[in-house]
Amino acid sequence: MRSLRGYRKRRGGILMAQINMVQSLNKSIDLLMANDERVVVMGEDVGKDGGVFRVTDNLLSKYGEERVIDTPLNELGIVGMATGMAMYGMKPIAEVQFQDYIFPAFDQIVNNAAKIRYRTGGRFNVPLIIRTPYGGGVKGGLYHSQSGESYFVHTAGLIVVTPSNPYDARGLLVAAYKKNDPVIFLEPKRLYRASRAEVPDELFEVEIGKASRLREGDDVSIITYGSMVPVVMSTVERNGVNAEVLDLRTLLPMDIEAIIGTAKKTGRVVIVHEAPKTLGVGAEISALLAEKAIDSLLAPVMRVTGYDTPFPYTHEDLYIPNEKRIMGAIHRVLAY
Amino acid sequence: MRSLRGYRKRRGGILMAQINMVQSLNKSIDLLMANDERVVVMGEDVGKDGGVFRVTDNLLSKYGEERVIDTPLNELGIVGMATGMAMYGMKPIAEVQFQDYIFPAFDQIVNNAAKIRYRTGGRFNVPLIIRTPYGGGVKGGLYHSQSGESYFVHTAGLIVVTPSNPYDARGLLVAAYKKNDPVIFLEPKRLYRASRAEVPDELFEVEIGKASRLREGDDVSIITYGSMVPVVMSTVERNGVNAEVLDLRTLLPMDIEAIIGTAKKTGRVVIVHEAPKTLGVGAEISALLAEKAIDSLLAPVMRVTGYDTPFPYTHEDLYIPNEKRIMGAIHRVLAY
Amino acid sequence: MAALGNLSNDQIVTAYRNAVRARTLDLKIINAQRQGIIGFHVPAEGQEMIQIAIGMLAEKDDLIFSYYRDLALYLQRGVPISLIFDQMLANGNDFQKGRQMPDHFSFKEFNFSTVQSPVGSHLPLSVGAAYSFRYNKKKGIVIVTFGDGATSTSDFHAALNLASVFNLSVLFVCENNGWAISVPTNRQTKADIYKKGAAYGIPGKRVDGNDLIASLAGLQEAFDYVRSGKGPYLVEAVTYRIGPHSTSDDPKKYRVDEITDGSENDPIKRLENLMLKMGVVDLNFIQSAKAQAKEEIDRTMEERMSIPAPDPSTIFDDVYEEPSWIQEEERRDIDGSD
Amino acid sequence: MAALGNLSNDQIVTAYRNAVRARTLDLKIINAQRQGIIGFHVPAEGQEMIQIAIGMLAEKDDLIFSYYRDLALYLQRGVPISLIFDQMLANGNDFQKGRQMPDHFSFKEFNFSTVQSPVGSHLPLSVGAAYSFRYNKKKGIVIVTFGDGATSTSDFHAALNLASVFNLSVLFVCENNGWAISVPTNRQTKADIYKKGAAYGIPGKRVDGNDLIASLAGLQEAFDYVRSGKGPYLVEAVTYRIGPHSTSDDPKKYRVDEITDGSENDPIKRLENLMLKMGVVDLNFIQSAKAQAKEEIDRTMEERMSIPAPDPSTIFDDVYEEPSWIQEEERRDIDGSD
Ligand SMILES: Cc1ncc(C[n+]2csc(CCOP(=O)(O)OP(=O)(O)O)c2C)c(N)n1
Ligand SMILES: Cc1ncc(C[n+]2csc(CCOP(=O)(O)OP(=O)(O)O)c2C)c(N)n1
Ligand SMILES: [Mg+2]
Ligand SMILES: [Mg+2]
Repeated sequence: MRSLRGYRKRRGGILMAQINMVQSLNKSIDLLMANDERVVVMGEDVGKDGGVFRVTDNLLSKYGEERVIDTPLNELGIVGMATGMAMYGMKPIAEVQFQDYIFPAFDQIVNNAAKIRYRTGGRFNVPLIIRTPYGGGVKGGLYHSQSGESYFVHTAGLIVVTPSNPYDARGLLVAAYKKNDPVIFLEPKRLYRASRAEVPDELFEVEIGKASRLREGDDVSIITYGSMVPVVMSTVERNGVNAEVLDLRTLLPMDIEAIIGTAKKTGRVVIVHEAPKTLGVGAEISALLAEKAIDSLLAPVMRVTGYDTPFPYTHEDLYIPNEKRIMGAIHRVLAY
Repeated sequence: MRSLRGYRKRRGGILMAQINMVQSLNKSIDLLMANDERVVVMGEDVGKDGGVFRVTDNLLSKYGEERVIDTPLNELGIVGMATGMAMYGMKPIAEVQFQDYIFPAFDQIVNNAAKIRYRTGGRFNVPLIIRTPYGGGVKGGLYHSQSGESYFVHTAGLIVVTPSNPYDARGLLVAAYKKNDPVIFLEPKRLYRASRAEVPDELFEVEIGKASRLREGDDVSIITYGSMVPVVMSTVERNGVNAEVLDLRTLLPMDIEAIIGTAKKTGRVVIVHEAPKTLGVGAEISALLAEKAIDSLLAPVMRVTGYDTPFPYTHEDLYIPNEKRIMGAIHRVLAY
Repeated sequence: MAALGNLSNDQIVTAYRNAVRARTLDLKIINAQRQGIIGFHVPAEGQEMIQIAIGMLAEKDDLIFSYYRDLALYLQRGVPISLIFDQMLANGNDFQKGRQMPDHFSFKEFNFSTVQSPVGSHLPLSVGAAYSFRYNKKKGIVIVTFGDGATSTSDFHAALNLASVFNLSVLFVCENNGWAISVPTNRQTKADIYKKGAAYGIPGKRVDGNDLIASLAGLQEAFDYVRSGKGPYLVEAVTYRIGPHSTSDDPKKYRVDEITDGSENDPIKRLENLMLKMGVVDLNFIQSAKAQAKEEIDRTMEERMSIPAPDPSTIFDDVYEEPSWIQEEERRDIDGSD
Repeated sequence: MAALGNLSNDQIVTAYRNAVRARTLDLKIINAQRQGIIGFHVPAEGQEMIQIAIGMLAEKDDLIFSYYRDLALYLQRGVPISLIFDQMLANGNDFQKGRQMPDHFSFKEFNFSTVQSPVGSHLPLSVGAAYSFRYNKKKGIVIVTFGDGATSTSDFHAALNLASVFNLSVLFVCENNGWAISVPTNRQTKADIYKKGAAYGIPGKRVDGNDLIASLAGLQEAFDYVRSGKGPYLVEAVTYRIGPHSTSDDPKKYRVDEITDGSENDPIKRLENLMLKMGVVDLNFIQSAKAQAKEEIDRTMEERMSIPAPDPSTIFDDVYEEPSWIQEEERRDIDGSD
């Protein structure tokens, strides 16, 4: 009896929905659960409450308590238990309510989930998705705003993805589900309801490991992902920059070909992310360029990032890279 | 009644000891404790056992149970309790038995220790040292070999240091003690007893944030730290490479002047560390160069690192960068 | 007056006034949040009395690690409402320089520690503080408050075990309001919370946290135990969350069966009834106490709203005692001087 | 035979033989470690009998999450000594491709899970496995073993709470050998370990882990309880670590007051005495059991030592189902082809 509000028909009879990222994720999980009994959802407040951001809304009534599991308040337990379930035939989608609260589970992620396939010589594996909202811009202060992707990107054995729009959210979640390895699925909470997009009302994949070239351009390459994507797009568009824009989508493993390709094409690279600069994902991108494309670089590789401070409350708008700071870096590399 | 075995007199009446890193650290803690009642030592097996690597040997009998604290088996508890002690007037030196076991404490480190000064507007601070042995080469497999420095270097609010010899071990520990911020003190366990050096029998400092130029050279700069320092030194010496070698000593904040300085001088940079490559500390060094010294770079910035796999047992010698791999990178940049 | 034990009229009236002030403040802030003046709030509505009781029994030298839902406790311990607004508004007068979300205070001057968001993670800190107190022969015990959900955290386990093994003077007070956001306590744990001390050799006690007299009586025993150096103690104060978890929460999603006005549990109404019955005060007093609270709070918020935000450049301070070159470089970036 | 309950002679003899094999294997490995043939070892010496008892009561469909000190348990469950040596020697036949330290097995075929070093971190996994068993209507319960030190870990707390809240069929067995390396159990916790279940509403029981009959009797009750679907159960098996914590440990540093040969606690000696007293076997049998074990173990080690190490390039496998470009690039680095 699914409501068709906001839906319209399109070619091949596939329904297209104009939906936001929360709706897209919610529907994705719904479709996966309908499709595969092994899929269950677990975490704090994912049941009756439907998740504090409503990503798991209505799933409890549809799939019942055995498949939509409200857990006690312990992230170590959530991830550890989900890892055990994944080792023994299930495909849990575990939610950590905010990425800031994933650290109590860090040992389970880094020492168990990421290493079980390896340490057992491939005899066990952990097809687990850990979903978690990340990033600032919701007046969340130090503990509801962090962008901790680096902690996971540094960890071999994990796959790390982050969508920047409702379409990729569906496609990446489905692709994550197909993986037989643990996936850290980072959801840019600022974009949860920021915009709507047409999303086919079915299961489709966005390939893991492939960046998306959002814009072709010749003068400068901007490499970004997650919540910074709309900021970057509006910045280059409003300022008429002839920029090529890459949305990485997968942070581990990164799309090395796309990165090197665009750098070779424009010779000028600006990396934009919200996480702190020091050992942010931008460091790895820059290092890959310095190793594999040094001769093509016509200017310094600039990183426009969050600052190397905890995430402040009052002045969060200063912390998050904005048009002015991005244009500053673009001007700098263009003038070089 | 301290034994003078292995000691000899030197100028100014200062005793000099030919000691290894474990002895240097042990003596450093002893001197700090003798000097300052606020200093206590805590962790698993640090008391009667003197630590599984003997770094806290004999301290219990000298300073008693209130100051040399054997804790239950819970790293979250060790670090959390030590953080509380540090907030309220003490200067704990907490030991995590292996760096691989620091992850259960990750939330306390990242969300509490590193952020308490900031979140309280400077009203509280955490003068805490967390010592932990790291790195491979002791046949420890996945869980007694990790080099997790990146997880901490990405975390603003922490200071991260690592000595490569008995002298720096003393000087950095004393400097860490003088800091009123949390310091992650990474001890390259492979070097614990690998060599002896003359260490003045007193408290002296090695400045935090300053690299050590171990060797001047013109053709190539090798930037390294911790357990890789002796490997790098013997490699360049045995192969007659005219290399400048930097031992970073502090990983957060890195010595930006020394890094840029040497890159500008030689134009060719090879970074060597044992941690995995992706978002290893080398990524940040490389990114700093790509941003601040691009015009000086005459060759790709190469990283010779541990691999992006968990740490294997049988073939650990393949995992750890060796002379062959380091020379491969040197040849590559020299030939460029 | 006998029914109210050893309490003087003054003490009761002060307790009542502070509970009313806290309640009034809660409602004011919720309103301000709706209007976009304050970003967020976690109301203490319904939990005031156990908090007041802690405030009454705690001595000046006692250090309190409170959690994010302890408004009444701050007021009972003398924190001025102006300082609370400064933090909630995150203005330039905020001790924390506007860095934390509302309700995350650090009232050091009133012997409170610092509030963070990660649930339970202050518990191990409180144990460390108690260690330091004993080590430095400081007077005072350590009191730490937290919710029922927090008992599931790893921090709870670590802290209770450490406090017990080292026989430290920590009074653990769980404000069991029946919910961890949408998860009821009986899905959080199958054990009674006050019995959880058994896993650590720590005695425990359940008190009616909605009743001032019962709270005081139960807490007194716990305070005495801890103060006498016998070691840690765990109190479970059964209370009631009248409102939503926070201003971001919609309890209708999960609390349908249970929507009541909470009046039978409302600790303020219960104290009112008791005071009236005992003749401590009359209806006039109650009305004027409420009016006074409202006036004070309205006036104070008005006043504190005019204080400007902290200077932007301060976001680079206090990462370290002295900023490293990284923070300095980034500070120049904001200034546009880079 | 009455004294040995319902056990057949065969069962007792098998139990004894496996305990002796485990003990002999321990000593052999310690020796091999001294000679540099094997890198490391955590001996089970002294803890054999509780492990044997678990092995006797566990059914084929039961999944066991063992820890690093469970040699006798593997043998009782039928794991061939050759496979144990393959892992300890980390040779090319090792199921795990030589990736883990000795004693970190993954005997999936014998319905064991995988052993890791971080203490306690397998406990939450075991709870997840039990969830999956129920969800998939698989037969069998989940059994998880761990030391006394592990009860302090956050993982223990998380796991027991989850198992209880979801009423899962997990049998938690703590092998309390009195020590966590150098820390005696009474400094690990002030509570009796079997009572720790009280914090989660989980029943607990203490058994004499050095006595086969007592272990079986106590465990039987726990097995029955869990198997009947009543939920998790916590057994504390009091046992004794005869040797050092590991081959890297020197217990003389911390165990001076207590140096005994452990014979009054030695579970093998106790079973021997019992068997002799009951006339199940004679001295000849005991001597020949020991000689047979030694012969089997000497021969097997000799044989397995000749197996070459895993291929170096395999260190890049199994990071993911399919290596990413990163592992492939790094693999070429080792080949020298890059
Ligand atoms: C480690 C952690 N996980 C999740 C959250 C999100 N969260 C905030 S409050 C809360 C519920 C806390 O419940 P309880 O401890 O009972 O305290 P109450 O809010 O009811 O007073 C949750 C899950 C958090 N803040 N920290
Ligand atoms: C999380 C973690 N911290 C520390 C260690 C180091 N360590 C290895 S075994 C051990 C003691 C464990 O004692 P117990 O749980 O009683 O088991 P036992 O070894 O006595 O059988 C310690 C501290 C570890 N492996 N994991
Ligand atoms: Mg609650
Ligand atoms: Mg033990």
